[in-house]
This record gives sequence, C-alpha cells and structure tokens, in this order.
Amino acid sequence: MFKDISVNNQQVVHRDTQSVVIRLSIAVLMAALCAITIYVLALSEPAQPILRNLALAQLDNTGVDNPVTAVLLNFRSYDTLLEIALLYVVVLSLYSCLFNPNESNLPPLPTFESHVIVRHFLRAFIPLIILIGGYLLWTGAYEPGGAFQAGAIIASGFIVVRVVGEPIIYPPWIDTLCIALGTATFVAVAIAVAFFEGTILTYPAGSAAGLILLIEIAATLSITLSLYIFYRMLGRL
Amino acid sequence: MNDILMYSATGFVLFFLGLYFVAFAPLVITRILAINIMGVGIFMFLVAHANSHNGVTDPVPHALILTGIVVAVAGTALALVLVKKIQVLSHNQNVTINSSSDTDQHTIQHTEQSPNQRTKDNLHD
Amino acid sequence: MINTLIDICLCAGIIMIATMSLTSQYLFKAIVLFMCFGILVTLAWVRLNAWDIAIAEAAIGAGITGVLLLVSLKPNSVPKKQTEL
Amino acid sequence: MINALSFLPFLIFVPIIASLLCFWFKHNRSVILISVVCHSLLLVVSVCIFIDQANITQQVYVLASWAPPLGIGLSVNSATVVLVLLTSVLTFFYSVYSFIYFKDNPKQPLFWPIWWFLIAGIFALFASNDAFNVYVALEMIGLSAVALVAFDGSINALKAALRYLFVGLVGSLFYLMGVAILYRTYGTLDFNQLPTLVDANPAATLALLFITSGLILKTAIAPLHFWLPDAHGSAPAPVSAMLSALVVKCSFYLIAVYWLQVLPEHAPKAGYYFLGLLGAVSILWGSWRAFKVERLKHLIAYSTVAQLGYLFLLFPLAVQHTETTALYGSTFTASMYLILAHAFAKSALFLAAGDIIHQYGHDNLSKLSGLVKTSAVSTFTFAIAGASLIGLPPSGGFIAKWLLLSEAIETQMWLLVCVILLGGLMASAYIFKVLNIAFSTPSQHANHQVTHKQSAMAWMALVLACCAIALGFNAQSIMAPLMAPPVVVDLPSVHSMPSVHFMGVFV
Repeated sequence: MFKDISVNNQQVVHRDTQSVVIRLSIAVLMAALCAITIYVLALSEPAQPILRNLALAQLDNTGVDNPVTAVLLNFRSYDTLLEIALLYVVVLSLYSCLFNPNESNLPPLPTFESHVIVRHFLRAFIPLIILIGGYLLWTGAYEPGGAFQAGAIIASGFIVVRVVGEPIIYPPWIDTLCIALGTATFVAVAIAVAFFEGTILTYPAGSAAGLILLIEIAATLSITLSLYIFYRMLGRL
Repeated sequence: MNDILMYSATGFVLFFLGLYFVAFAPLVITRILAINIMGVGIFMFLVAHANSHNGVTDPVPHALILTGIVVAVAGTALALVLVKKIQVLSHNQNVTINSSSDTDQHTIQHTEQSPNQRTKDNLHD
Repeated sequence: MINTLIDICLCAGIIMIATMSLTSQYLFKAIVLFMCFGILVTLAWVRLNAWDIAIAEAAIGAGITGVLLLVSLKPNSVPKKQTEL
Repeated sequence: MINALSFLPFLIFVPIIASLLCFWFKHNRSVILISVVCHSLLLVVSVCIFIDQANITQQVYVLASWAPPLGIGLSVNSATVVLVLLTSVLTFFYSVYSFIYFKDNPKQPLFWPIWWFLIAGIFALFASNDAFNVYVALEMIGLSAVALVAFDGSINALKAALRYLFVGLVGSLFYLMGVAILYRTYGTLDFNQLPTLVDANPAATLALLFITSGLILKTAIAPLHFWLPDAHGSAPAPVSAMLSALVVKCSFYLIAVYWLQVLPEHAPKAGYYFLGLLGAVSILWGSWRAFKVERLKHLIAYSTVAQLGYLFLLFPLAVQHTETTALYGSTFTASMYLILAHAFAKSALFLAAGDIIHQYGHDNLSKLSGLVKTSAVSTFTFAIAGASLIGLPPSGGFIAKWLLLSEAIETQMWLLVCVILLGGLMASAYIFKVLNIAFSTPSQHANHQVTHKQSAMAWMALVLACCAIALGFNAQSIMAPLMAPPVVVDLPSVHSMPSVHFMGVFV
C-alpha cells in the first residue's frame, strides 16, 4: 500500500498503483463497511449524557465558566498537558529531521521588498490580530475561545508578515525558551499544586481561575511559536 | 433528530473517503490531505451527538476534538517535512530512485503529468 | 424546515469538495480545495453549536494547515531556474 | 508499607521533566547527569510499584481529584506492573547504549528530548485508565518514534519514517473512531466503568472492530506488517531495539485489554479465533521472510513480526481455556512471559547488530562472512539471544513457549501446537543462517580493515542476552502474581478514595 515512495518531476509520488480491479473492489468494500456502520449506529440509540451532566454540575467549582475550557484544563487537564508536550516534541522532531550534519545548512527564507500598500496595511493589521488573539485568550474562561485558538490566530499573523516578505528577527534564545515554556509551566503547576493538595493537577480551591489563566498564557506562547516554526522550517526546506 | 443522523453519516462517509485515498492516492501530499479529512470525519461524528440533547451541548467531545485538531496539525507538519526532505535529498542526488529493494520494478507508463505549477503559483515568490 | 435544507446542502457540499480535493491531479488545486473544505467544516461546527471547535478549525484546520501545505509545494532550497533577487 | 500509588504519576512526569531539561541544558555532561538521575528514579519507582502491587492494582490514582468517569485515573493491573518494570530496566540499558552510539554525532542534543518523550509516552500508555488518554499516548509514541527513525537523515530512513508515520496516523485514527463509537453508545471513556455498562449492542462489536484493526496495523501483524522491517531496519540501533522490544508491545497490550478486560462479553467468539489465525499466519510469514531477506537488521525486524504472532496466540487459548477471559490466568502469564523474554532477546540482537554496523559500516549479510574473527562478542550475543528466540531450554523464551505449548495441548488445539513448534523450527533456521555466515571463512574481497577492539556496545548487548537467559531460571517470582486472579474489590466511585498526601509519603 505505501511501499514504493519515489520522486519524479519534483512530486513525491507513490508508484505502487495496483490494478483498477483491486482498487474498485476495495472501494466497494469500504462503501459497504461505511453503509453498515451508518446503519448499525442509526439503529442503536445514543447513550445517556452521563459525562455532560457530571461536567455541568461540577462547573461552578472549576473556577471557569466556559464548560469546554473547564473540561480541557480542569477535568481532563492531564490530556491537555500531554498534548501540549506533544506539540513541543514535534517541533523538536522537525528540527532533527531538518538538520543534517553532513549537509550545508539551508538557505534562509527569501525576504524581499513588499508592496507599499501591503506594508501599510500590515502596520494596522498585525496589532489588530495580536489584540484578537489576546482577547480570545482572555475570554477563554467565559465564552468560546482559549489557548489553542489564540495561539493559532497570532501565529497566522506572524505567518502573514513572513509571507509578504518582511523578515521577523528575534534572538534565538526565545526559540529554545518559548517552545518548551507551555509544557514546562503546565508541569510546574501540576507538581507544585501536588504539594498542597496531595494529588497532581488538583487546583487549590480559590486559585483555579488564576492557575488556568497562567497555563493558558504559557500555552498560547508556545503554540504560537510552534506553529510559526512549522511554517518557517517548511519554507526554508 | 435527523440532523444528528445526517452529520454522523457525513462523518463516516468522510472517514472512509479519506481511508480510500490514503491507500490509493498517487501523490503523497494528497495522502496527507486524506488523513486530515479522515480526522475531520471522526470529529463530525463525535460532535453530531454532542448537541443532541435539547440544546445543552456536551462539552467533553469538544475538548477531545480540540486535542485531536492540534495532534492532526502536528502530524501533518511532520509528514510535510519528511516529504519535502525526501524531495530535496533526491533532487540533490539527481537520480529518480524507486526505493524499497523487494518491490517488483513494474513502472506505470501513464504517470499523471501534473503540470508545472511554478508559473501559476506566485503566492510565495 | 430551513434548517434541514441548510444541513443537506452543507453535508453534500462537504462531501463533494472533499472528493474534488482528493481526486484532483494538480496539487495546488487540491490544497486550495482542502482549505475551502476547512471553511465548510467550520460552518458545520457553527451549525452544530460547537463554537470552540469552529474557531479552532477555522484558524488551525483551514488556516495554518493550508499555509503549511502551500509552502511545501515547491522546495525552496533547490536552486530555482530564474535568479532570485 | 508505603503506599506506592502516589508514585504512579512519577512514571510519566519524570520522563517529561527529563525531556525538558535535556532540551534546555544541551551539553553532554548535563544530559548524562539528567538521564542517570531520572533513570534511577524510574527504576526505584517501578520496583516499588512491583513490590506493592497487591493493593495498588485495586486503586486508581485520580488525577485532579475528579472521579474517573469525568476526570482521568492512572491505574496499573498485574500485567502493567511487569511491563512497567521491564520498560524502566530496558530503557536504562538503551540510554547507556545510546550515549556510546551517539557520542560523536553532532545531532545528539536533539536526540535526548525526543528519546525521553518516547519513554514518557510508553509509561503514559501503560498507566492510563481512560480510552481517549490512550489515544494521546499512542500519538506521543507514534510521532516521537517517527522522528527517531528519521534520525540519521538518509533517504531510506526518511522514506521508512514517512511510511511509519502514515501507518501510525491511520492506526490511531481507526482507534479514535472506535473510541468515538464507544463514547456515543455508552457515554463514558473510563476502562473501569465501560465493562459495567457494555450490553449486547452491535455498536460495541463495531467499535471493537475499529479499535482492533487500528491496533493490528500498529502491531504489524501478518497482512499489515509491511512497514515494520523498513522502519526497524533503518532506525539507529537503540531506537530499533526500543521499537521492537517495547513500542510494538504497547499496541498488543491494548488489544489484550480491549478483548480480555474492557469488552470481553460482547467480543464475538469468532474474533478470538481470527486473531489467533492472524498470529499463526504472521509467525510463518515473518519467519519465512526473515530467512529470505539479506540485510541483518531486516532479518531481525522480520523475526519481530514472527514473535508477535506468538503473542496473538493468547486469544484463542484464552477463550478455549477459561470461559471467563480476563487479564490473568496461565494463558496470559505465558504471553506476558513471552513479552519479557522477547524484549530482552530482541534488544540484544539489535544492539549487537548496531555494534556490527558500527564496525563494518554495513549490515549486508553476504559480505559479513568471518564475523566471528572481528567481533566475537557480538556473534556470541547473537547466538545466546537467538537461543532465547528459538526457545532452547535454559532461556526465558523456552519457559514462555513451554507454557504456551502446555496451554495449547491442554485445550486440545493441535493446530496451534504445530504452529508453535514450526515457528521455533523456522526461527532456528534464520538464526543459524546468520551464525553460519559468521563462522564461515571470510572471502578475499571483503578485506576492509575492521577495528578489532570490542567496543563497550558489544558487551552491553551481551549483558542483555544474558538477562534473556537468566529469565529462564527463577521464573516463579515474576509469574506468581500474574497467575492468581486479582481479589476483585468492587471499585467504589473512586472520588471517595483517601487523597494520599504527597508529602506524607516522604515524611
């Protein structure tokens, strides 16, 4: 199925195409399986919303009003911790795939003179994007929003600046610090809290909102930087 | 009630559509798209049942899907870097290598000749 | 009544755009269609009252993933024919 | 007796902290210090958990003190206790081996954070008690394993890594779809609560189909094993050892959990026999391919596929033997012991192969003749570990295969008996093929000068091989807790669990 990866005319192509008969038969098989699953699930009635009632009942003592942020950062905070750590490691994996000791390092992203209209538009647009990102981060506790959305929007702002050709120059230690900042803050809060409450990730009664905001700020920082580094490295490759 | 069924059916259709193209799409980057579409299919199935109860939506699937979306982006970025690195390395070696020693060497004649997009694609230059 | 109409159109549109994106031979076209697919899916999340996921899908699913795919279309470190400034 | 339950989160947070520290403090000495401290901590914790497993397996460590259906719990059963101990011991060996293997590699600062994160992923998967949490752990393992496979940057490694990434992503998506169906029909994700809610509902069988097909793809069983030889073959030696010995076992363990613990009543009986059939096919096919292939690391990778087939024989035997299938009993002990023996033997083989590649520069079997003169220790390691793989008497592999055989004979499944014996025969075929090449006289054209010094790596591989043999002796101590069914305390809604004071444990 994936056996033969090769490159011709700059497109990485799979050349192990089976004959049409096999492909058609497998397509029919998949369609049948899809129909069966839809039929089976249409018949069986959905479950009682156990978790929904539990989550909404406990909502008031999680220090956050938005139920999704409550589930994300209080009830199932362990999942979110692992997933932010995952993003941090994937950035490292990209560095390790990109950097080859026996090769000359890669040419930097091309920077070129952007059009004057674009430049002036960006001068007004980028602060607005960062403002929107900050707002989304802040309202994450009350209305839909949160670390991931804010990080993505601010990262898209930086990417727009980079696509247009304006160079973004920042000292390299920001890279090493901020990539791991989100994970480090989350782990630090998880461990520190354990000393007061006995079990890991249990926020003390009053300070749940403050701790969640702290984690969200650090997570937004590292998500923004991670997504921007994804773009920068793919652009340099 | 039937909008739940419709969206979960769309979710399954997207899942199996993506699965077919992950297996048989000629271009590797199309396979990456197919994996993203499979993920969206699963999330649609999950969300379709989340708001089924008289308007009070169930927050737990939403949190799961946020995690799933970020994992999907991470997977896509890693796949893209690997694909481009293969492109660059094989270009530098200037040899069209068809790899994995134990495949039989039947090469298909009518490789879809995707035209050179460089002329049209002025986004980046 | 209008709701079921919107649902039908949205679901049909999503499935159609997904097949068009996956079956297209030209990579640039496939990626642009994939971004439109992301926008339509965001509409679906809005329709299903999943507001957090709608923002995330629009920002990450259609936006960032689309840009990453576009930027990976052409190898930058391979010397281009026409001289770069 | 200290309550080791509060040590459980150590298993996951210590590797993540180690990964962060290795990323921030890059130079060599600090990485060595961090790794030594964290490995010893992990060893102490897993030994405590192994000793105190009698009452640990009853309790759930409730993270963020929300009761498990809403929050997430960490828990270990009699199988994971053994696997956690195995993981911490083996990763200690691999890390020491990696210090030597990557000593002069300029990419070393990037290796350690990803390596530690892979270890965190494995522990997170073993200790998890929540279906979606297992998905995140699977993704953690998958993505960091891909990065490590693509570590040395050659085109073949990159293609193998890309193939492995596709397989990993598709397998995890299938698993996620199964979990989504389970959540839709039973409303909960917790492993303790699911068995109580599951009723005779076709959706449960459907979810099980999705979960099993996704995990079979990740466990590389017969029809879906195409990605394993390249991925394990082209990875650096410690990484391929880790992949073969531990990562592949994680998805097997998950299949065992879903089929034997979470959804046993509603798994179709035919499904158990089908899994057994897949196992038998992958034993025969893996051994046959291992015999035919001409690169050493590919040979070892195909033998992994074969040995995994043995693990899948657990399912038909479990159903046939005791109608009540669960994560204990003599059948499950046999397969758990096979995991132990195979982990040590296979990592010894891969580390020995890594040493051979370090000396020869290639692992093409045809040009490796006369191996015994130049790297005698590696050949000796290969022989001993091969003995354990085949199942010759003194080794741990022998005990595991003996248990499997006695189970198969007891339940009159004669087909499985001859598959097990045939598998052992074919295993000896490809092991002795390599030994034959090693002891043959080197042909003239292979006259490249080879450093004759036995590097520390070869001795490390030898230690692992001896562990594989040592497993054969006092097997009773490891197997006893696995045999006895855990005294089933009805798990209360664990919110009432006394919150164990973190500081209390130290005071």
